[in-house]
Amino acid sequence: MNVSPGIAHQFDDAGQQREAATLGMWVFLATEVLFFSAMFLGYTVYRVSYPRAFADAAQHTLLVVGTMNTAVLLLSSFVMVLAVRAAEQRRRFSLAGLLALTALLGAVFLVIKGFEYAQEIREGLLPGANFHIASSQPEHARMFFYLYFLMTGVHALHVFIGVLLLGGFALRALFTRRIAAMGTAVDLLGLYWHFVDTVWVFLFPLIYLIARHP
Amino acid sequence: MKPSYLEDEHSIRSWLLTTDHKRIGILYMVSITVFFFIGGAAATLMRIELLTPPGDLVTSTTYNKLFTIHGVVMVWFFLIPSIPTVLGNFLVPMMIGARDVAFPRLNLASWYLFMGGAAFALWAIVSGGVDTGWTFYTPYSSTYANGHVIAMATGIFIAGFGSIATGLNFIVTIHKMRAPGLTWFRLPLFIWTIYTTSIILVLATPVLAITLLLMALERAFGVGIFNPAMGGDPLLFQHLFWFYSHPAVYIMILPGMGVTSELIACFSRQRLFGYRYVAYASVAIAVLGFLVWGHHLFVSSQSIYAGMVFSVLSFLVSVPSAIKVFNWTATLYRGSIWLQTPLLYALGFLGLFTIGGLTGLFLAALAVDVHLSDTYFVIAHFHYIMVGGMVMAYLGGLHFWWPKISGRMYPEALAKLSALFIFAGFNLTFFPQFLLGYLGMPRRYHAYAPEFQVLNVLSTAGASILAIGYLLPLSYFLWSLRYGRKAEPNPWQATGLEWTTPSPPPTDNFDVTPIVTEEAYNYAP
Amino acid sequence: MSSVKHYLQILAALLALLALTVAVAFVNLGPFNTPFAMFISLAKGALIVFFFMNMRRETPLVRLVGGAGLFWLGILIALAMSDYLTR
Amino acid sequence: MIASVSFPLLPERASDFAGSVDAIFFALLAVCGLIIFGICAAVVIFCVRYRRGSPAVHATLRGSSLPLEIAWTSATFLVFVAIFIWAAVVYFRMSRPPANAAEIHVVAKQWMWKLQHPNGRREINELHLQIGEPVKLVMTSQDVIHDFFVPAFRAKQDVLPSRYTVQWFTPTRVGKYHLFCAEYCGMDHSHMGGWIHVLESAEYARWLASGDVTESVVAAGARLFVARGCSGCHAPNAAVRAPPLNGIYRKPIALKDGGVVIADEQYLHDSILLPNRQITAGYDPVMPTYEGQLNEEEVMQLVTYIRSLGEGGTR
Ligand code: HEA
Ligand code: HEA
Ligand code: HEC
Ligand code: CUA
Ligand SMILES: [Cu+2]
Repeated sequence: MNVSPGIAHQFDDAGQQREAATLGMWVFLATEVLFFSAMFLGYTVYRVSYPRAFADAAQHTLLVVGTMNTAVLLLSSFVMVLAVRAAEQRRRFSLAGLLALTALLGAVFLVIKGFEYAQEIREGLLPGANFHIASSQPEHARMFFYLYFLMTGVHALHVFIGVLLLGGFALRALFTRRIAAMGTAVDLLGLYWHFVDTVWVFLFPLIYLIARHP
Repeated sequence: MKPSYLEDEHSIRSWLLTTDHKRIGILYMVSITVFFFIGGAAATLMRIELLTPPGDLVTSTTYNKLFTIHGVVMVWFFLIPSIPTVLGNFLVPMMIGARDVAFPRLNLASWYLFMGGAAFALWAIVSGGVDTGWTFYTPYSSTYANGHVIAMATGIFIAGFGSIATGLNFIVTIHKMRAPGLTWFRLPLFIWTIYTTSIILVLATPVLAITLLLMALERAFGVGIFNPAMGGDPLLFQHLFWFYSHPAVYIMILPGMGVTSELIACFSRQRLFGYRYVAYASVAIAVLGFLVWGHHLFVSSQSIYAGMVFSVLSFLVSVPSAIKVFNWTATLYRGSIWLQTPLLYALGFLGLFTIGGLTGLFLAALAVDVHLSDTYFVIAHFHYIMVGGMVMAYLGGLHFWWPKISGRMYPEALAKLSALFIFAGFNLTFFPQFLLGYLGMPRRYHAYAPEFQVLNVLSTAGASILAIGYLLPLSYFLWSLRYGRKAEPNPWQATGLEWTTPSPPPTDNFDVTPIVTEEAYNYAP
Repeated sequence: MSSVKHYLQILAALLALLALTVAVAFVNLGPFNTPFAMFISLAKGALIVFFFMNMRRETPLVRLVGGAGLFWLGILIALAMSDYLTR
Repeated sequence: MIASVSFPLLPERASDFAGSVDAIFFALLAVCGLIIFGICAAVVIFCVRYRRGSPAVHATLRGSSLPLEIAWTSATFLVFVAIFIWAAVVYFRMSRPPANAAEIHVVAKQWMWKLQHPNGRREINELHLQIGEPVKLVMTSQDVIHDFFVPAFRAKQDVLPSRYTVQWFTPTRVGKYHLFCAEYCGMDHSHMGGWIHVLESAEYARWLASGDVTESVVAAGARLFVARGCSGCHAPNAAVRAPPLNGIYRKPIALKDGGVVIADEQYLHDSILLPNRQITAGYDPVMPTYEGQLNEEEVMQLVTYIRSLGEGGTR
């Protein structure tokens, strides 16, 4: 049996190991799609049932902040791509730096989101005892905010996990002795990060862009 | 010779930290056996309560907790993991000529997730129970029920991630780790069914996870997604729940079909008739199985047009099952049939699954389901498939691969007798329930009308036979570990790569990676 | 592997689409605002998946897996809505 | 302990649907019985005839036969389609109550059934019906989901909170039949049942007239309409500007935020309990909510009263 460094015993060669890992990541992402899909179904059902209330409620979301955050995530995805490139080219310091930058952008997203949440809570948009909204159908507008906080909350959790991983990977890139072995892992992390970005790309219009026109 | 996987190391630590797929299979086997008897104990108490029409043995709340425990434990902590995690873990790498699954550490993590989930569920049971039924319908579960609904849901949620990880592992393993020459149409059908099961695990389970999460949030914080009083829709919960749970019933049958295919081919010494069609049928069941969930909502006030769509699709998904049944039967024709215990179980599966499946057609037929929904007819339907089908297949598979797993033979005569015992007890338990259901006895009833008593007594009588029947294999398997005859590498003269290794196999399975040059089930008469 | 310039172009396209979708939201398209916004999201998603996630270089198997996620999302929404829209 | 040794094997058949459902059931039973018998017979015969060492011809490695696969697949499929269509047609009929059906109101709550006849006669856990007369049940729940199940009628329908569901049947045989709750609803789910009494016409009329019939459902609704202050706004000459309710039933209502809904029972129900859900165009949202002040029975009475004010629009 070939015992070579960096290849687990169940695999024959590095190619097989890499392919397996990539496939595994994609299967995981398919799982994630279905994880979010239940919430997307809830959103669709209630938006179709209560179109007016959703339109009212969406006016209370902060479009500028949301757009900014979308741009931040898109930018972070771009930086992530560069990080993957750096890993393939085994440039240790650019890799570490780019990963850290991606993490930073993710953190910026979270901080902005945090301020957005704070503002919304101050306005009484968090469903609960203090919830109030100027809508003819406050009950159904509340449904929008349930879904809003749920979907963005679950998404933010994914971003948060991503930031932690990115930070960890940045440190590993600095200190590891075999930078070459990090290629696949960075690749997979990139897939995850882009996926999280993609989910946001779909959330964005559903939350911020309802009935903005006069 | 290398030490077998059992003898490689002996410490408890070496078991709890193992990444060997075979040892992980054993870990699962031990755990789900415990859960089976927990679920069985609840069933026993229920059956005793149902001996008499009034609810006199336990209170109604206790009874409600019993069937919830029974359903939850049997479904998520016994039957869903049963064949995939025990036989699947043990056999998938061996059957495809690999040294292990693709991600051995993830495999171990799955078991820990499973046990973590089980810990929550057991805690919920011990500290007061849950009385929602295994279906957790809102608004009862989210607003009205007492008990530890959230802990139970958390347990299922966590175990669900174990399931997802297992499915992911199998998908990657089957795609990427097959031995040279082992093309898709040379794979044993067991692999096909584990593969299709894994697809369901990966695509359906996350929806259950998020649904239970929403239900728990509703219970804990009053989030109103499913709460009609807050503009939510309880039917949305049912849609989401069954989007998972109908495919999940195929998680609970496909692996059994795979085992049955192996057993029937081996013991009739034939290539499985219509191999390709049986393989395709597995894929068809997995995919179409996602399109029929609304047949659980025929009387729920779902739109009647949606009901019709779901009904016709339910008939459609039954076609591939029919293909399998006919091909299994045809395989016996002109075979050379060796009636050993595993084949007895496989034939039991064939008959009982067919009865269960055919009664599924009664339920899929709209006007008939209006009468039968939520009666004992449904209970009988799914026990015929899940107990008569899947549990039989699991036992058949255990007997078949026991020599490989343990290195010992079980006592054949006693095993045959137990198989017949289980078969008889099973039918006596559940056949009367079809009649009860058609007569109109609703399910989840702690007390019932007196005219239903005779049939209930018969059912309870059957259950006691069944209980003894299940204790028999447990005892002789344990007995055989010590006193059983030593098994040869291939006691059944079966084909399949797993039989080319010693019994029990060494940790790395194969000394050299095998090269496959022939089709599966290449039996000589 | 693609050049940095190439990736910059993708990023620019993504940001342009973002600007477009926000701008169009302020134009009354009658019932077509949401479909259009979703269409742009699909375009953005496709850019990310095919270029950033390198789907265009992946094996058919990986494409199948990616497609499966989307397809099953479609099943869930389509069949569930078949109930809600015909009640 | 065992009450009687003779016990039924088939449920009674006491509605017009019972026969239709049983017909499908027994057809299915025949087809499936044949199939399971065929398969078991084949298995037993093969196991005996081709047992190991028997003199019969053992052929191996036959592979498969495409014509055979096509044959049994398409045969199965055709049988399935036939069953589907038959059962769907009956189901469709079950979901279309006839216009002349008498309307009975059903309110479910943990763990009892409250019923009310059009003339105001109330019942709990019991329902008296006249043979041969179609009835339509309009049902709702005050808490969780229940299910109104009468095996002898082959009729079953979930009863949901905040929603009206409907089922209908025509009793065809005099007698006393079980009513069960068939959706799990908590502690006393198994005791949430009662009896359906199907009576001859004369006897039914006698029964209907007896008991505490003080006011009809419509009259009760009219009384509530005044007592609860509805008329204060909705009467023609009221000070508040509120939409007139005459002839509103089944009328298309233009809503404030665009969109049109048909004013069916569900709409009227929601307008009373959740007036802010849908605001009528041209009015201010000043109507108070009656959530928690009116129970589902009272709402049903009000809805029936409003319906009695005439039907508008096109059907
Ligand atoms: C392993 C589990 C399993 C499996 C495989 C199935 C398989 C099927 N089930 Fe079942 N079902 C359950 C487990 C399962 N079910 C459970 C647990 C419930 C209750 C859940 C709850 O509420 O708690 C349930 C409930 C249930 C309902 C809802 C009943 C109700 O509550 O009102 C329906 C309705 O359509 C249904 C239908 C079917 C059908 C059509 C199949 C088909 O896939 C069956 C296909 C197989 C065959 C048809 C047999 C072989 C065919 C032939 C030999 C062909 C020849 C036949 C002819 C030509 C007629 N099932
Ligand atoms: C998934 C697998 C599965 C399995 C294997 C079983 C196995 C059995 N089930 Fe099943 N059952 C379900 C899944 C399963 N069940 C589900 C999902 C429900 C619906 C729950 C709900 O409505 O929410 C249900 C509901 C259900 C009911 C209906 C309850 C009701 O609606 O009121 C009944 C009633 O008879 C029943 C009986 C049995 C019996 C007798 C067995 C037997 O096969 C069990 C045999 C095993 C034993 C008997 C164990 C032997 C061991 C001992 C005897 C030791 C005992 C030890 C002590 C007492 C200390 N089950
Ligand atoms: C304070 C005044 C007020 C009272 C009291 C009041 N309503 Fe209303 N109602 C309104 C107004 C204003 C509207 C129109 C705005 C809206 O749809 O909410 C309305 C709308 C309705 C509608 C919908 C009619 C339509 O055209 O869409 C119904 C039905 C109704 N009310 C019934 C009742 C009943 C029954 C009661 C008593 C239990 C009641 N109302 C008490 C003011 C009132
Ligand atoms: Cu009411 Cu069950
Ligand atoms: Cu189902």
